Amino acid sequence: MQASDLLRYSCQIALPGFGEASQKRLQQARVLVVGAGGLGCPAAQYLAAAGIGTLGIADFDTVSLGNLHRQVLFTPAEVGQNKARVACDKLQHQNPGIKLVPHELKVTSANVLALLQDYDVVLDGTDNFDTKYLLNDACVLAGKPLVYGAIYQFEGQVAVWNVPVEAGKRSPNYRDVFPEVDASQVPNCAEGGVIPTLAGMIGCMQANEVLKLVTGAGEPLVGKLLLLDALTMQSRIIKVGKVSNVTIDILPETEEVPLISVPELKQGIAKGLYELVDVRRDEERKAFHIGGKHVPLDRLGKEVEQLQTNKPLVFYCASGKRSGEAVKNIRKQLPGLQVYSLEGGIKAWKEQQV
Amino acid sequence: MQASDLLRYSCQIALPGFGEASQKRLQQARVLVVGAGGLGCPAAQYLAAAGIGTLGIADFDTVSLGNLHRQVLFTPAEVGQNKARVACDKLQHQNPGIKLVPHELKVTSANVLALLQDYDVVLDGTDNFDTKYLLNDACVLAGKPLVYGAIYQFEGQVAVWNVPVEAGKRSPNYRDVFPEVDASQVPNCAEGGVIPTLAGMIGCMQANEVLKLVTGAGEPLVGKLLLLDALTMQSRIIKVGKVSNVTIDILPETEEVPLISVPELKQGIAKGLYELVDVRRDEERKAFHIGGKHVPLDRLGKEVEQLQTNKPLVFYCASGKRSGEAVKNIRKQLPGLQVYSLEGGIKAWKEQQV
Amino acid sequence: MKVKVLAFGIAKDIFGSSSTAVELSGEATVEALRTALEMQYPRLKQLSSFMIAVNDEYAEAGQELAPEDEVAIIPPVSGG
Amino acid sequence: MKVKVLAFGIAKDIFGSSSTAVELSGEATVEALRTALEMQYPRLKQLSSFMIAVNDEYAEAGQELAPEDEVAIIPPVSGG
Repeated sequence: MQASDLLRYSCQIALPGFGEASQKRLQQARVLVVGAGGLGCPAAQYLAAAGIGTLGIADFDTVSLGNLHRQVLFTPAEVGQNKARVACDKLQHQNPGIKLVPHELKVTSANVLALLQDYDVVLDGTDNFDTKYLLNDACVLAGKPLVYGAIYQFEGQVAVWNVPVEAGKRSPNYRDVFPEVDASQVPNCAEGGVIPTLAGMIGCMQANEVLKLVTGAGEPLVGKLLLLDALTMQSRIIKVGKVSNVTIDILPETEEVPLISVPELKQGIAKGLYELVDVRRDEERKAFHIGGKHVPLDRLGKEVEQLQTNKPLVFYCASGKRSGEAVKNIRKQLPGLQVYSLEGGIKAWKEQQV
Repeated sequence: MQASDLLRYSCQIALPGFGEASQKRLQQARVLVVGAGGLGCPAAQYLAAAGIGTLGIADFDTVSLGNLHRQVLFTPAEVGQNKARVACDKLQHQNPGIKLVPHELKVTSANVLALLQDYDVVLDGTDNFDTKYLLNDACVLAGKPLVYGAIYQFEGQVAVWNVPVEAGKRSPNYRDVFPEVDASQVPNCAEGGVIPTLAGMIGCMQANEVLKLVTGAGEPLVGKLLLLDALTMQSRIIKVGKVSNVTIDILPETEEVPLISVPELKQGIAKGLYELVDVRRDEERKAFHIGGKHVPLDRLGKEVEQLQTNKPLVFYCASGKRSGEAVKNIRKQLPGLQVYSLEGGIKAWKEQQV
Repeated sequence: MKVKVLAFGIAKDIFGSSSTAVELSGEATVEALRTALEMQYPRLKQLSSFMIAVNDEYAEAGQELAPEDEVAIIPPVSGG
Repeated sequence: MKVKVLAFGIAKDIFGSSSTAVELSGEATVEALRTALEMQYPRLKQLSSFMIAVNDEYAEAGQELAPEDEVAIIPPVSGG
């Protein structure tokens, strides 16, 4: 190990049971962070600082003002730039001694296995169920450990999935705990809010689990699920089990949701081309809306008839998440309709006015 | 509130019980972070991101390579620059809408009360007992809440001290739990090491307690001490009591330790001016030393006689912390001697060779 | 048997509080509790899955509940 | 009475393990435990102060210990 590295990492090399051997393991490790959001930002920061030799960051999305309260790697001057690229640029300055690999892509069933190939450990910094399940199933198929994290309002979850435990067996994964989810029933951060410091805590806990997995230190949260409440700081660790009991053979198909951008929609509205549908909750509708019908996402199934129309439908919500779910739902129920989701939702609509 | 602020903070304004009123409280709050180190970096990052209106950062120290594994705001290009200034510059880019105030000073008994005057809440990001007690006592005298944090190896502590609880009474403070400490008996991070992700977790928890104190959300760790073990992620919250039972009337005198810089020492050694004393542990001595006698700090009291000499003594250790304690100790026992502590210790010695 | 359950995440919103109580008239298994909860709170069923933990351990459907057990309802969370 | 104590921070180094056991021959108070620990581990005394928590609560010197109590030794920590 170089003298400058010995110095840079001296305060962790000094840890009991760590030493130069552990630092070398970090240097040789290849870790992929999927999602450079509220969890991915702090996680990637600490993985870079600790000297993970190859750190990949995957994100197709761009920096957005409304996420800066918890995505601490970004500044307002970078709004609109790709998050994976900006994050890699910054972290390369923070630690010039490691290799940073930006992946400016949306993780799909078509590309996820190829993406995982070059990495040993995967960190889940995603913000939606589709990608969480996709990543989980891909890690199971590829045999890679997945360090999971998720947050909502004041509560967070952390776990380490899919670690080899005994002859041919692997520790539980996401589907052992939550076999499947109707995403339209669970609010995301844009709707329900999230306290930024919780994102920081959970992201750091995920990076911490990666360091433990790579160096063999401590007891990673394998077969366990940690729950943390930032309001009281009470946490508990749920024992999930020793081995996984689910079988995963194929990846879930990633469904492409047809999107419409704010400028496109504005032009279309001027020409009377679209029928708008607001899928937000009553309070959100009352506070501000951009017209059209109002059918909250959780009532969409029951009120599907009133959406019959000759024009293409454009669903909108706060961030584009619920309207995406609405599009998937409607395509199943009314396959003939032309449907779009407003990209970035009301937030993007407002941001492009500011 | 401006439209751009509503958007920037929308994901936390959406939290139950938060709203614009809480955001306004954050905007009006004045928070001082003392120490831009392993705890201060993440804490300041999240306080800035969440929109604390006035954020002061006090640190006299400069960016050092050996701390970059956990001080995530800094890059190797900034080694040698003042940490408070660099941190404020960066965070100002992260959030141009808040006021950042760098305090490039060492907090002492002479300046601490004036420093606290302009702030409502203080966050303890310091890395030594002298400053921890000084800050604690100053917060008690000035009547300001103090969000305490401390880390060592894989274990961290968080608490909120000195909050008004009932008529004229305040919640416990640091001295209720640890009345006094012999600093020479407790290793610091440079000696014992620290896992960087623990610094991130504890720093984020401190920022989280500040947000709770300012907005009134949740139950801050008042009268409680949280212990966290990063190896197992087990945490426990110790109930300390309802009110403080200690009386604090005056500030502890800050003792100035005479320092000698690496270049000064090298010149002096060439001229035979100084007697060196290595106060590190046996293993550290064995691994590398720069000559002189070897008296580990915890044996200094017993072996004080063998230090009698005509030349000024220069104590050294890994980081300058233990040698500073040695100087204070020797000045009490042998008041006539001229004694110095090597600034930055062996680390600085090596850094200035690299 | 009356079972007290603690709520996490969205279950707090669904119960309208951080805990609730469920009366199990027949056998007191985890599955019976799940069914009773889904009857009482249809939104829980719509989630498709939520974890039931008993004394901080994942509980299988057939597990019997005792009156002193601490039962937690842990729904999935997707934010990041 | 034999008291089992859990170690935190530097107390782990001092005990050489994450827990230790202390035999209290006379009265089983927190103060007696402190004295016995300081006798057995002189480095603990040199710290000047460490907190004793019983069942996750700060314990006053006079508090009586029961055999089933969970006792934790929590020394100060200064890193940052």
